[in-house]
Amino acid sequence: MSASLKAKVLGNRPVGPQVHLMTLAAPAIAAKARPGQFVMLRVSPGPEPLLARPFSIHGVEGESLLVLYQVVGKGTGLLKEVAQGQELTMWGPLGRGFELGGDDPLLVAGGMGIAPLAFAAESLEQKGASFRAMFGIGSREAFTAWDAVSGDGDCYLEHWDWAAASEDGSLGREGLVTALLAEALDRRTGPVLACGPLPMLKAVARLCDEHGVPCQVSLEAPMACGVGACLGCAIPAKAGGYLRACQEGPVMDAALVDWGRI
Amino acid sequence: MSASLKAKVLGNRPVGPQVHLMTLAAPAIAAKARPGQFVMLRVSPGPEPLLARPFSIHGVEGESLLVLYQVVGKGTGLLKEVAQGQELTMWGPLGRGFELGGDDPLLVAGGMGIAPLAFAAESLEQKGASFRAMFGIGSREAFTAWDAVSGDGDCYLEHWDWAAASEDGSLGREGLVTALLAEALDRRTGPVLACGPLPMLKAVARLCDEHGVPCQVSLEAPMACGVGACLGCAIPAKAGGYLRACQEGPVMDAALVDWGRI
Amino acid sequence: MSQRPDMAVKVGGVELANPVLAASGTFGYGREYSPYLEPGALGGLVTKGVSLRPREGNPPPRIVETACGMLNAIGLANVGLEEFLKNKLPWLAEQPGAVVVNLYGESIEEFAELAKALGAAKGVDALELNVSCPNVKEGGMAFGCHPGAVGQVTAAAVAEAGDTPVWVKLTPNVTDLAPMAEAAAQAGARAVSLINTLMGMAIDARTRRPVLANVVGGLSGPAIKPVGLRMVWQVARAMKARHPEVDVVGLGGIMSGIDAAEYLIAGAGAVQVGTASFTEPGAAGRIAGELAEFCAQQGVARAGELTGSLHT
Amino acid sequence: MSQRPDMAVKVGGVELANPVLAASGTFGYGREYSPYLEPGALGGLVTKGVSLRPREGNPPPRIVETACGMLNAIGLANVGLEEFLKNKLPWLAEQPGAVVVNLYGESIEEFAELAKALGAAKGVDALELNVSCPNVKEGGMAFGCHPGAVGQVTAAAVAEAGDTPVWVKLTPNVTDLAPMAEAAAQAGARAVSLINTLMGMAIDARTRRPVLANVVGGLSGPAIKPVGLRMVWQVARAMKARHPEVDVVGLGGIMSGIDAAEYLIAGAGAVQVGTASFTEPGAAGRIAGELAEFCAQQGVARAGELTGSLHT
Ligand SMILES: Cc1cc2nc3c(=O)[nH]c(=O)nc-3n(C[C@H](O)[C@H](O)[C@H](O)COP(=O)(O)OP(=O)(O)OC[C@H]3O[C@@H](n4cnc5c(N)ncnc54)[C@H](O)[C@@H]3O)c2cc1C
Ligand SMILES: Cc1cc2nc3c(=O)[nH]c(=O)nc-3n(C[C@H](O)[C@H](O)[C@H](O)COP(=O)(O)OP(=O)(O)OC[C@H]3O[C@@H](n4cnc5c(N)ncnc54)[C@H](O)[C@@H]3O)c2cc1C
Ligand SMILES: Cc1cc2nc3c(=O)[nH]c(=O)nc-3n(C[C@H](O)[C@H](O)[C@H](O)COP(=O)(O)O)c2cc1C
Ligand SMILES: Cc1cc2nc3c(=O)[nH]c(=O)nc-3n(C[C@H](O)[C@H](O)[C@H](O)COP(=O)(O)O)c2cc1C
Ligand code: FES
Ligand code: FES
Repeated sequence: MSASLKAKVLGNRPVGPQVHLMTLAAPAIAAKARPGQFVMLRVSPGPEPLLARPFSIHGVEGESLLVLYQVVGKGTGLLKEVAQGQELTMWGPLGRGFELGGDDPLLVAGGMGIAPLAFAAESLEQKGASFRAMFGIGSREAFTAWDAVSGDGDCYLEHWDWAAASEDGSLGREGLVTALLAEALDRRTGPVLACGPLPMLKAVARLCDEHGVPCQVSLEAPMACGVGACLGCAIPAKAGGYLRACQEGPVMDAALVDWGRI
Repeated sequence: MSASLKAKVLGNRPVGPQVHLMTLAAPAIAAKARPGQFVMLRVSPGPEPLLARPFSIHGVEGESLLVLYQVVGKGTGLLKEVAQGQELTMWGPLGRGFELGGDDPLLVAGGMGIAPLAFAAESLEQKGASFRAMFGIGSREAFTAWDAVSGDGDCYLEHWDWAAASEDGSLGREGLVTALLAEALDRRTGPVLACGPLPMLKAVARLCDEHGVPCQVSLEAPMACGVGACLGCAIPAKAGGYLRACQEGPVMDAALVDWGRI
Repeated sequence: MSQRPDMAVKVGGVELANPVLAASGTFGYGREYSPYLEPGALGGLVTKGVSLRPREGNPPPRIVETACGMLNAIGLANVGLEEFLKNKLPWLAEQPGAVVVNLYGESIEEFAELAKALGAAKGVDALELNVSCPNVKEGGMAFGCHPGAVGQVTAAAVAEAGDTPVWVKLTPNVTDLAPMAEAAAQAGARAVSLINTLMGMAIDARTRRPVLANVVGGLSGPAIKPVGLRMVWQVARAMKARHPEVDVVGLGGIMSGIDAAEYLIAGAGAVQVGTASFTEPGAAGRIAGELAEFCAQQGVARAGELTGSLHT
Repeated sequence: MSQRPDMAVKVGGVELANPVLAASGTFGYGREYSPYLEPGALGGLVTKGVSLRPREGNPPPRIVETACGMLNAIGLANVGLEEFLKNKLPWLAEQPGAVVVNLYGESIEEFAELAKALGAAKGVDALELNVSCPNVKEGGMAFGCHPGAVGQVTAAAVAEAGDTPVWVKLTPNVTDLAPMAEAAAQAGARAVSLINTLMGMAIDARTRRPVLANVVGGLSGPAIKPVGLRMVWQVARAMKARHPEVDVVGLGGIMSGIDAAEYLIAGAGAVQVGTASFTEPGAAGRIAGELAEFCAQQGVARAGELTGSLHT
């Protein structure tokens, strides 16, 4: 059962120039959250901006929830100004998460796709399940909170034991994470769990399809309600018609998605 | 010439449970401000709330402007949350101020009417002009920042050398400021300069009229532009038609106002 | 404090425990919001518009945020009559609160067929005819913009709906709503609901493309409240004068109990909460509570006293 | 960075240094805003509506804020033709930027008389006929809601205005704007300006009174932008097909250069900035600057290239 509540902001700090980590007190949501699920978060108490923003659950720490977000527009721009102690309207956990049951899954994160997959990795670790994980980013700098630390800065992702690729070579292999994935697929692997920008997900889905490997993708769509009521979050379905990103997703079997119409 | 600028908030502190004092850096406005004039102040950078709020100029300290405001609704509710260092859009000085030239003027302030009249008193003092001043409030507590001080609190108005009346007798004479005024008028006085709630202003205007004493009142009206363009701030005129509170006012000769239609 | 006000009203032939309903298209088939509302918190709900056959709706993007509002071009996606009767209505019928089924046909015959099936179904308290959806070219707009068509559709539905009261939901995208309401009233509608969304558009200046795949969409949310209030006031006055038996159900941008009270004062017998549910899934329940609190504070003994009490 | 874009446009028979004008009723007679704008910052301005005789306007309250918008019921208060010609126009005529005089009559004859006097006056670059003001019962609404009346008023003004181009400002409170624009075009209008305000209402729930003394008022501001964009797009397509010589001037809720660009892309040749000036007296000038910056960033060499460039 999902819950709607006023969540107190316990922390809100930069982990990169445009990436922030928010901690929210939300016991009723934290207790139920599963990797791949999301919350709807209102960034203002007033009517502007009107709609809540969807964010993946990045992790759970006791009764609090982590949200890792990138500042891209009006809403996230306001979010980063929110002070500790303020309360934000939030509801969740929402949607269908990752199925973590498969044998030796491979986690593939691109950019902010790290948000839900870090939670998935943590869950797998806690279960003692074997898995592999890789991420790709543009540059190491994106996750380095230069202003929050002295010296040359810590990369938020660096202490993770994940295979990495970066477009400028500043972290891990130079290039795209899909190159890492292609190699892994050539060597055979378990099911793929992916989240990241649409072009990356398309490539991941195609690669998995070519290799006959099951693939779950976490997809984004503009959302109003987050609970399956408004039908705003339509994702074109292979079988015709649409799936709701907030209900049949955000994590979907890549084979169900009509990648041509998306 | 008036100016529009982004004014940095230098201070914003309570001087009573619902009354706050804001200091804004606004050299171009401070340089021109005269008592009785006002500024338009936007309380948010976004489109909500949309309109700027009019506030009397409470005083000038070098290049900064003082605004004394009461929290009554949405806009002032947001204003009190504004942190030091933030910038607010502001334009002014606007409107017609008090004519301070008369002989031995009598300043009569009711409640927040103190805001412009304190500035008028200061100007008169600086000029070395003789004048008398009185104010009325509901209770001493309204201007006592209980939370900002320990002990029993300082009244923001107490150190002023003004005759006072309060409805609950907690400061000065028990009763309305119009009682003080009536006595003063009986003994003869110079022109009256008044600002306060409408019922008080009506009473003041009537008393002055009865005693044949010239009276200037500072009036309020909902405002959009503040510069005479929108015609939103209509005050019914004795001569028929309307006067603009922002242009022919906010300070008007009480004899020009149609008190029956207001 | 004063006594607990009596919030029950009878509107459009339906007894409501309180005057607050959830609006069509913003509350799914009710169940989606069940985790977020106390049972019985609402006077009732209006379902997503049901059509004879299932509809996929428009391609995405279907929604976009605007200043204090949003545009939607869902394209009347819904599960269709059969699935609604089989899998949505039974759950709804067991809940406290009235069930108003919003329905949409592409022809007068379809409206009649839907009214017959839904009017006969157990658990349906009223029908709300959507003659106003601005998104589908082949019907919605045309019906709601002509008094003649509104009258014909209403008469056909009333004839088939049996004892089930018929409400008509009007579009604000017209020069004058009064003739539409008059036509609905003459044809036997028990209530008119207004307003549906204002037709609008959003453009991405950088790509020079419309944001919505459908190009235009319906504007809802607090931005439109002044338009909704004005139309409810105008239509309620017209109904009071000529058809006092027809109620007005008011909606458009209601975000708080005070907003709801404003609509009642303007002349509505009940209100609907739409977009507000997207800002907080429990919004409609909160609003019903705030309205009761407002009545208590104002010494209003019965919510119905507010209806049409505007002093002008 | 790219070269400075050419912002000059010719719209409705008037050469404008840039496509941004200040809107009628929100910019007084221009002088009120002179402390806040650089001379030449705007393409021009549209004056407060001028009538034959001075008008006092409605009793207060005349304005009220709403969600991302405001309602006004000024009641067309203005100094009247004589005073305008004597004391307002001479100052305006000396300023850089086009002067468009918005005017308002209570009958076709009054429109003709105003058009004659103002068309002959030095310094007037165009006339804008307000056939759309929703606040005054005896005329405005009626003219703007009937294509026949729009055509008659326009024809009468065009006949008297001499060489001065006539623009017609349309009301959004109609089912379909296209026939109004068509009527104006056929009668010789050089441009149609849209939108005027949406008719709305605000209620004080505690006193159960309308907030505005006039009960209803016109809604403006960012809340209405989606409606304005949609109407400009629809009318511009209709004009392009049937009257390519007639321009569209777009307005409604423009707060930024990006908003202005959206209106141009939707089909407007120029835009007007209204309520935004109340949020910052220099808004219209800022918006003109932002629009130029947008063009530069997007590699748009001439502002006119944006007009009607929407890909659908
Ligand atoms: C299921 C889901 C999980 C997400 N998880 C994360 C996360 O963990 N971290 C993170 O940084 N971002 C995440 N996003 C994307 C995030 O929701 C958007 O970046 C955010 O809504 C942008 O808001 P804005 O106001 O700053 O941008 P604006 O562009 O100003 O937003 C305007 C409107 O568009 C919608 N919108 C804009 N971009 C997106 C988008 N990419 N997806 C959906 N709606 C959008 C917003 O909801 C809003 O209504 C997720 C999106 C979805 C659907
Ligand atoms: C010339 C002038 C000088 C003023 N000086 C002061 C001052 O020094 N200190 C002070 O505390 N207050 C002053 N006021 C009143 C102050 O402007 C209002 O209290 C304030 O606008 C309320 O805003 P709000 O959003 O909190 O209230 P809301 O009621 O939420 O405001 C809603 C709308 O109504 C308008 N409004 C509401 N009340 C008033 C009012 N009394 N007068 C004008 N518009 C109103 C607001 O501008 C806004 O558009 C002055 C008003 C005027 C006209
Ligand atoms: C996403 C969405 C879907 C809607 N679908 C329907 C519908 O199927 N039938 C209908 O009559 N109205 C529909 N509406 C209109 C609402 O019921 C309501 O009339 C409108 O949104 C104004 O109210 P609001 O401002 O409270 O949302 C829909 C509105 C939204 C936002
Ligand atoms: C206070 C006010 C007064 C107005 N007066 C007039 C007028 O006299 N004539 C006219 O054609 N439009 C008038 N308008 C309408 C505006 O010119 C404009 O069409 C409308 O406000 C929408 O644009 P905006 O959202 O940018 O304000 C007025 C608008 C406001 C807010
Ligand atoms: S966001 Fe409303 S149905 Fe998915
Ligand atoms: S506030 Fe606009 S004219 Fe006075």
